[in-house]
Amino acid sequence: MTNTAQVVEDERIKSESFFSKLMKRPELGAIAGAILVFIFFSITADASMFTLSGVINFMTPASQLGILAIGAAMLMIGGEFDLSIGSMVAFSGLFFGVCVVTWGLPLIVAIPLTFVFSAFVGAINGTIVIRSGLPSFIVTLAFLFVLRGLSLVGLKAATGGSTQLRGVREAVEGDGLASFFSGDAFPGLFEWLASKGLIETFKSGAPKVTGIPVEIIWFFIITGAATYVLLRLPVGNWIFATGGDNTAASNSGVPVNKVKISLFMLTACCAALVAIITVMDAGSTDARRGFQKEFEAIIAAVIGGCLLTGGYGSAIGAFFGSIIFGMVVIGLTYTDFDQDWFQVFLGGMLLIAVLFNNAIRKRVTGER
Amino acid sequence: MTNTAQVVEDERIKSESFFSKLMKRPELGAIAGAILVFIFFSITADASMFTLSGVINFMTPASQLGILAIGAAMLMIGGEFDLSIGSMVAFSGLFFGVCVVTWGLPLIVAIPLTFVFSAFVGAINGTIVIRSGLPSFIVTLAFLFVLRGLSLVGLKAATGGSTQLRGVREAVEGDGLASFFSGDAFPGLFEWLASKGLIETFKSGAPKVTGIPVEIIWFFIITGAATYVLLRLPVGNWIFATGGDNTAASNSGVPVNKVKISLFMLTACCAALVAIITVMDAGSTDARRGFQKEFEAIIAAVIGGCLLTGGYGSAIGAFFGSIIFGMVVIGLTYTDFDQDWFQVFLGGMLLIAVLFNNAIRKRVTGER
Amino acid sequence: QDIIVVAHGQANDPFWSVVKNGVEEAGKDTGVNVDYRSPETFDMVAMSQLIDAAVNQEPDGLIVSIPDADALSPSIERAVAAGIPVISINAGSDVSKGLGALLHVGQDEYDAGKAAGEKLAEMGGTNAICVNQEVGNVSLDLRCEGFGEGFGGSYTVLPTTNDPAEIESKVAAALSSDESIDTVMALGASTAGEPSVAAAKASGRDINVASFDLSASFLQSIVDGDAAFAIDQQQFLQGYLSANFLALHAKYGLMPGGNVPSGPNLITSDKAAQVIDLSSKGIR
Amino acid sequence: MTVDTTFHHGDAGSSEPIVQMKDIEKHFGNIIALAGVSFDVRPGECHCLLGDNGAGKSTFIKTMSGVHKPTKGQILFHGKPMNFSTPRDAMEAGIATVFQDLAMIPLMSVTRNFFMGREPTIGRGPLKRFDVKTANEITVSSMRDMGINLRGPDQAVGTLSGGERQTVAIARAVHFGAKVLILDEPTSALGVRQTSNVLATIDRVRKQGVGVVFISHNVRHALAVGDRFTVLNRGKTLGTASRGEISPEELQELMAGGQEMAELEGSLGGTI
Amino acid sequence: MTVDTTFHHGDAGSSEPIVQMKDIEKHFGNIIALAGVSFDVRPGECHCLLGDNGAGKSTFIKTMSGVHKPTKGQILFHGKPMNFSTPRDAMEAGIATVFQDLAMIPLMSVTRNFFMGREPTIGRGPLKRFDVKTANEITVSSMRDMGINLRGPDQAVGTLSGGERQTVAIARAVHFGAKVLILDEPTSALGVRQTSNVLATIDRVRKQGVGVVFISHNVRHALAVGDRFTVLNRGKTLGTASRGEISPEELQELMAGGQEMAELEGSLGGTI
Ligand SMILES: Nc1ncnc2c1ncn2[C@@H]1O[C@H](COP(=O)(O)OP(=O)(O)OP(=O)(O)O)[C@@H](O)[C@H]1O
Ligand SMILES: Nc1ncnc2c1ncn2[C@@H]1O[C@H](COP(=O)(O)OP(=O)(O)OP(=O)(O)O)[C@@H](O)[C@H]1O
Ligand SMILES: [Mg+2]
Ligand SMILES: [Mg+2]
Repeated sequence: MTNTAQVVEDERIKSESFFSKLMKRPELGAIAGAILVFIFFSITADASMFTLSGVINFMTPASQLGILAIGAAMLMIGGEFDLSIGSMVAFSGLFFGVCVVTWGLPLIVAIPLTFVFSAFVGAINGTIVIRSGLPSFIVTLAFLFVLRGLSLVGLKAATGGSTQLRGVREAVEGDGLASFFSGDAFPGLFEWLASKGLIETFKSGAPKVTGIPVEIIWFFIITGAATYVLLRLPVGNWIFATGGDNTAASNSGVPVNKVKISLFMLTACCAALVAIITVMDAGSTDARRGFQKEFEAIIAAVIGGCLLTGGYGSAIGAFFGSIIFGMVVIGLTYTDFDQDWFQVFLGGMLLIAVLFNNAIRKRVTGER
Repeated sequence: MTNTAQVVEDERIKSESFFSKLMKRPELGAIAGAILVFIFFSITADASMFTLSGVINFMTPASQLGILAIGAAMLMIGGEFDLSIGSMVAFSGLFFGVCVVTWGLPLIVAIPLTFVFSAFVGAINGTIVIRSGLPSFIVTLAFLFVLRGLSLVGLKAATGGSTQLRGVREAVEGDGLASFFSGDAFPGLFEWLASKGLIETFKSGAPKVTGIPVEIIWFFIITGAATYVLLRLPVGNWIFATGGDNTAASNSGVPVNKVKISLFMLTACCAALVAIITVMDAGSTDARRGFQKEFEAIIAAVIGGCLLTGGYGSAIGAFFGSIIFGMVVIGLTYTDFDQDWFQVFLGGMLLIAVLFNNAIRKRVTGER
Repeated sequence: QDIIVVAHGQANDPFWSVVKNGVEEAGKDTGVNVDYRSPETFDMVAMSQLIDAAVNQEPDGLIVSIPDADALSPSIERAVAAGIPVISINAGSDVSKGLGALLHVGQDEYDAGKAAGEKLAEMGGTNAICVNQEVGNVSLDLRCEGFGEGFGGSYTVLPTTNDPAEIESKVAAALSSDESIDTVMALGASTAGEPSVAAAKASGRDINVASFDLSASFLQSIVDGDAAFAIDQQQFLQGYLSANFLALHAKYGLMPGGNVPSGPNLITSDKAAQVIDLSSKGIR
Repeated sequence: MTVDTTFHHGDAGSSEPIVQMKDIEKHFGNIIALAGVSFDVRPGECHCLLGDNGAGKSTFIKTMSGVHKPTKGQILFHGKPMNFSTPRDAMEAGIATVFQDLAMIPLMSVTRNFFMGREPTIGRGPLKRFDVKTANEITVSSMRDMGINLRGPDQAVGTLSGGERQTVAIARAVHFGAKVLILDEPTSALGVRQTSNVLATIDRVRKQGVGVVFISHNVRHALAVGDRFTVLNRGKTLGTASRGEISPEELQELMAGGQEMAELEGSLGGTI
Repeated sequence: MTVDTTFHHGDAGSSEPIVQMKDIEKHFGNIIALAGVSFDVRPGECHCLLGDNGAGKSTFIKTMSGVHKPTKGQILFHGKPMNFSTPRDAMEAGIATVFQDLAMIPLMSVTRNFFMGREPTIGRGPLKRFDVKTANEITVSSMRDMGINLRGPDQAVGTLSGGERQTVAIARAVHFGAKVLILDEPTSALGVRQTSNVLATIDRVRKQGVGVVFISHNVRHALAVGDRFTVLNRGKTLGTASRGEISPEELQELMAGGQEMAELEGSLGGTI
């Protein structure tokens, strides 16, 4: 065991450029597509898209999607799907709203409670998948409907007939924790920058951008944490193994069931985080929140290089995937194209981004 | 080679009942769930659900879904997805509508043209998937958006600004082919039955059911054909092999690329058939036709026992899967449950049907 | 006695949930059994099948919305042929009579859009966006078209999904890429209207935001002066009256002689405050 | 049979068995894979499990290592009844297995496969993380000990050759096999050099007191390292023989399930 | 080396090669798997391809059977340059291969795997359909010829034992191998009886004029049936020898890539 990991020079290996090594990593696969989309919009879109306020404008929905996408990506790497995250956003949003508005709980109680509650629902999902051996697709699909339906029923019960629960903003006003989960971070910094003329301002002198929306910060934190978990922790290894081959992983001593249940709980918590942020930002929640987000999250993860069959992918890929998706969805409104063509462009851009990505990677790594 | 296939008695095999042999077949897995759902509704639902007109009423949407589901199931067995079938319904519906209304083509031209056109789009889908090596999920997702968008643009162009194209019924009136693709089959038979009092009639004396809707007949024909192809034709073997393991199949001499492209063309044609039937029945088409049908088709196929990972499943499974789904969706309207709870029930019923299914199969076959 | 409603809007749609509440209240008041049904998405084929299912149960009255007369006419005609009294609500005032419905309660989407457009033009608007959260839903498309007709100036349709965050970003993007936009017409108050208000506010410009339908938060914005007005078609009435008429018809054979217009009704800042409370209870 | 060997042979019967399996039956649905098999392994011995294709050897050792639950029968571990509910339990008890299908994840790197489920860590508390450097070092050196020079420890296992992949599985099991090492046809895909390494390794770990269960179709390999030989046929035990009690030809006939074989090439000298 | 054998040995060099591979190179990204290998196979001979783990044998035969496209080099088929773009092309030209990973679909039945891609049909025109009955019969009898009694031809391949599965692949290739039969370590998972059957089968098809390419790590198996021996090492050819020109020990040393081996057990008699 005194040998070092340093491998002896091997005549059977051609030298490889740093760039090509980089492109081989699943983490960085999606970057080429992101750059392509960026170039496309910097040519076709209004210049305001890539000003500070423009970037923040498309990064906000991208971040909300991205938080879900990273949860979805980790679950996909672990070999399962969760189609219920979109409904989970509505459902945990409702739960959080009820905690704050109806029961008047302070955030320090309401937020952990919401996470625990969501994780619990996630665990139910996971337990059914594992106990029954059914595909997670069908089990979480059932929860897609059930949770969406329960959100509606719950909302009506909580509001006495309406599908919208309001008053969250008023209820959390002045709560110290609120600034971690809603609004903009670093407002002071931005004001200072504006006063120095370093960022755009309105005529009134107020900065156009009053801070970085907290979801963007959460998005970065979660991407970092997920990457660390996947690449640096033993449990990351277990996730890859579980998704790569459930039986082989189990036979090698990976506690596959625990891994899967934890991942279901994780995606549910990601949904809860998005729910908390959006409910506090909007001040209200309704029965349609998070509609089809499960779908978009999976799209973002796949654009970012996750395999649907499991065992391969990365959080950074999902990060860029979400940004690509967010940039395309919002970016087209900055262009002059007839908006009737929106979906055609959306589909076309996604396809081109992914194809480009793939072509670059193959080119660089010499794969065929 | 003179040995017969008759295997000698083997002490390593326990005897097995006919029923347990039956339940092992993927074809019949979904039947237990269908029976459960049937029992549930015969208790909870209005008695009119299982009268002739009630059955036809839920079989009609089940058949429209089922035609798509069988295409989706075959493609899934072949290891790929097609998320664009829902949009394809809208798009080929538009194409067909334009053929008939705008160009005034007779059905004998318009229908084959629509199929050729759809198959062509399917072939593009398939070719991109194979050439790029990208997952079909992302490629057909792009087409989901593109085709939906093109339907909108096309509708506006064809109608001069509206998103609804009307007048199909008038345009096809009197065309001999129309009766194969719209309306009810065997109307004479049913009138005769009604006059004899063998089937229910309205107070006016007109039969409640004027015939069997053509989609139901198509659904049965296609289920039979797909089953024959999968189990009795060499190409069926190729489809299972391709989905089971692409590389192994290719190494064993299966022309996997041709198989996959044909399957994409097939699903597109299934979508076109549904489009033709529904457009002629409705007399109009709009930009949201077939919305989310891809999703429902995959659900039905999965309920029917298809694996998302490919290589396993059956057309008969998809047949029962569609009937379960159709029965649940329509059946709930025959019960007294509040519409607010609709999704909760839908999800719950699906889950219970599939779990039940699974439990029965395991029980009967002694699997663990 | 049973009355069945088949509408094209889902029970979780804020607008249609109010209709549903109206239907239910009528059921309570008159003592009949009411049932609200809708397809999972805007889907005319599925809707015609739901009508067929309803007809099979031979209710004492049927309430339908008719966004696509071609697609729904066979089913409605079948109901009429079966001797079921039919009332149409919301969409389809023009075809209602021809299909054999007894009367129509509602507001024409196109006319409502036109009224809103005229009002916004009056307020000085010249360049508008119409935020459509469900492109291809014909009744929403009609609102946009009517708006364009009434508005007179230039307008573009901004297609979005149901996601408030995305709508806010898209409206913000549209506003910042075209400085001349001065009017935002949202097609649904809680989905499109509220985020549009937020985006307009963040742009720092003076923009008139109006919306179809009501939501408590949007009404609050009207009160606060951040939004111009909301178009209320009093859809509660569509549900309540139609169900009530049918109940009375079943009991006593009564029926009003003509269509009942439930809107349009512009809610501006002077009226908004009173409406907020009702809106948050799902009545307006 | 030659008596002078370069290998040490454990003294069968000298000590208590580590694992004892009694009358194990295993049914898959209506298929009977094992119809009552008894077997044990003692510390420091190499117990060979032999038999025809489909005799049930792999099914049997999977039952032993917690993959399958026996339909009937008892498993004793150090004399106490034991019920491994997952392979992880068996591993934690000190049983390491090389499965016939190797249990590798093709998309993952050699190192990650090597330590899958039992990653070495560095740091403490919340900073405790996978020690990639040590893991790489151990992997490369273990593989080198088995006669494979890896191009790099981060090559995906799916792109390794058949023998390289098998060597990873063996090196992993040897690294973690604390009390019992189960090898299901470990040399099937190995080159001559690697095979000799594996046989030498079996001898080495046996000397350290580990019990080895060795499955092979190669009579000569079995005789070279085995202390006892149990032959399975069609899911049943044909009997157990100790080293020296049985000749290669007899053993080969037992392994063939008593059925006649095709005429052999002379140069094979009677054994396959 | 024994000269008297029960096997007939083809007369190497007697006829034109069926397949000739010239200076084949194959790179995977930056990994060089083959660095110039030449090889040919003549009708009626068994040409053994030997070498250490990772030498490139499987990569080479995959190039031969159309799975990989060579990065450089030429393939001649009956003297004409040939470019198989898919394995199907190679098969249609009469080359059948048993891949090391067997190329089986676990979820499909034995019969369906056996005939995958080349199903026998019955009926004519639109009624032409998969002849399941004949297929089952052929499968069961081919398997029995190889020494495996199947429980039934409709058992899923995924539930077969390792050796049973390998036998399916061999039986299939033998059934369809018209001109060239490539066997990549076909006996690795086989029992003694099945192995002797495979060796006898190689001899039989060779007599029928089929060219056989046989990859093995077992020196004795190779010598038993081989007419010529080509040894690969680290992606290069070490040379080709004819039967009788080389002793088992020499061959074994070449196969080990010239590197020293662990000390051998006496009973192995010098060869692994
Ligand atoms: N999951 C399963 N379902 C059904 N039958 C099975 C299953 N697993 C194994 N079998 C059957 O049990 C028998 C024993 O298989 P096993 O893999 O234990 O054989 P083996 O002795 O390891 O053979 P080999 O030497 O070929 O590896 C085989 O005939 C096989 O078909
Ligand atoms: N797709 C691939 N990508 C990268 N490297 C590969 C790939 N396929 C094979 N290799 C490498 O090429 C080398 C040769 O592999 P190959 O499978 O041909 O060896 P082999 O001679 O068949 O060995 P064995 O006797 O162990 O089966 C190996 O070192 C392997 O790591
Ligand atoms: Mg085995
Ligand atoms: Mg090999």
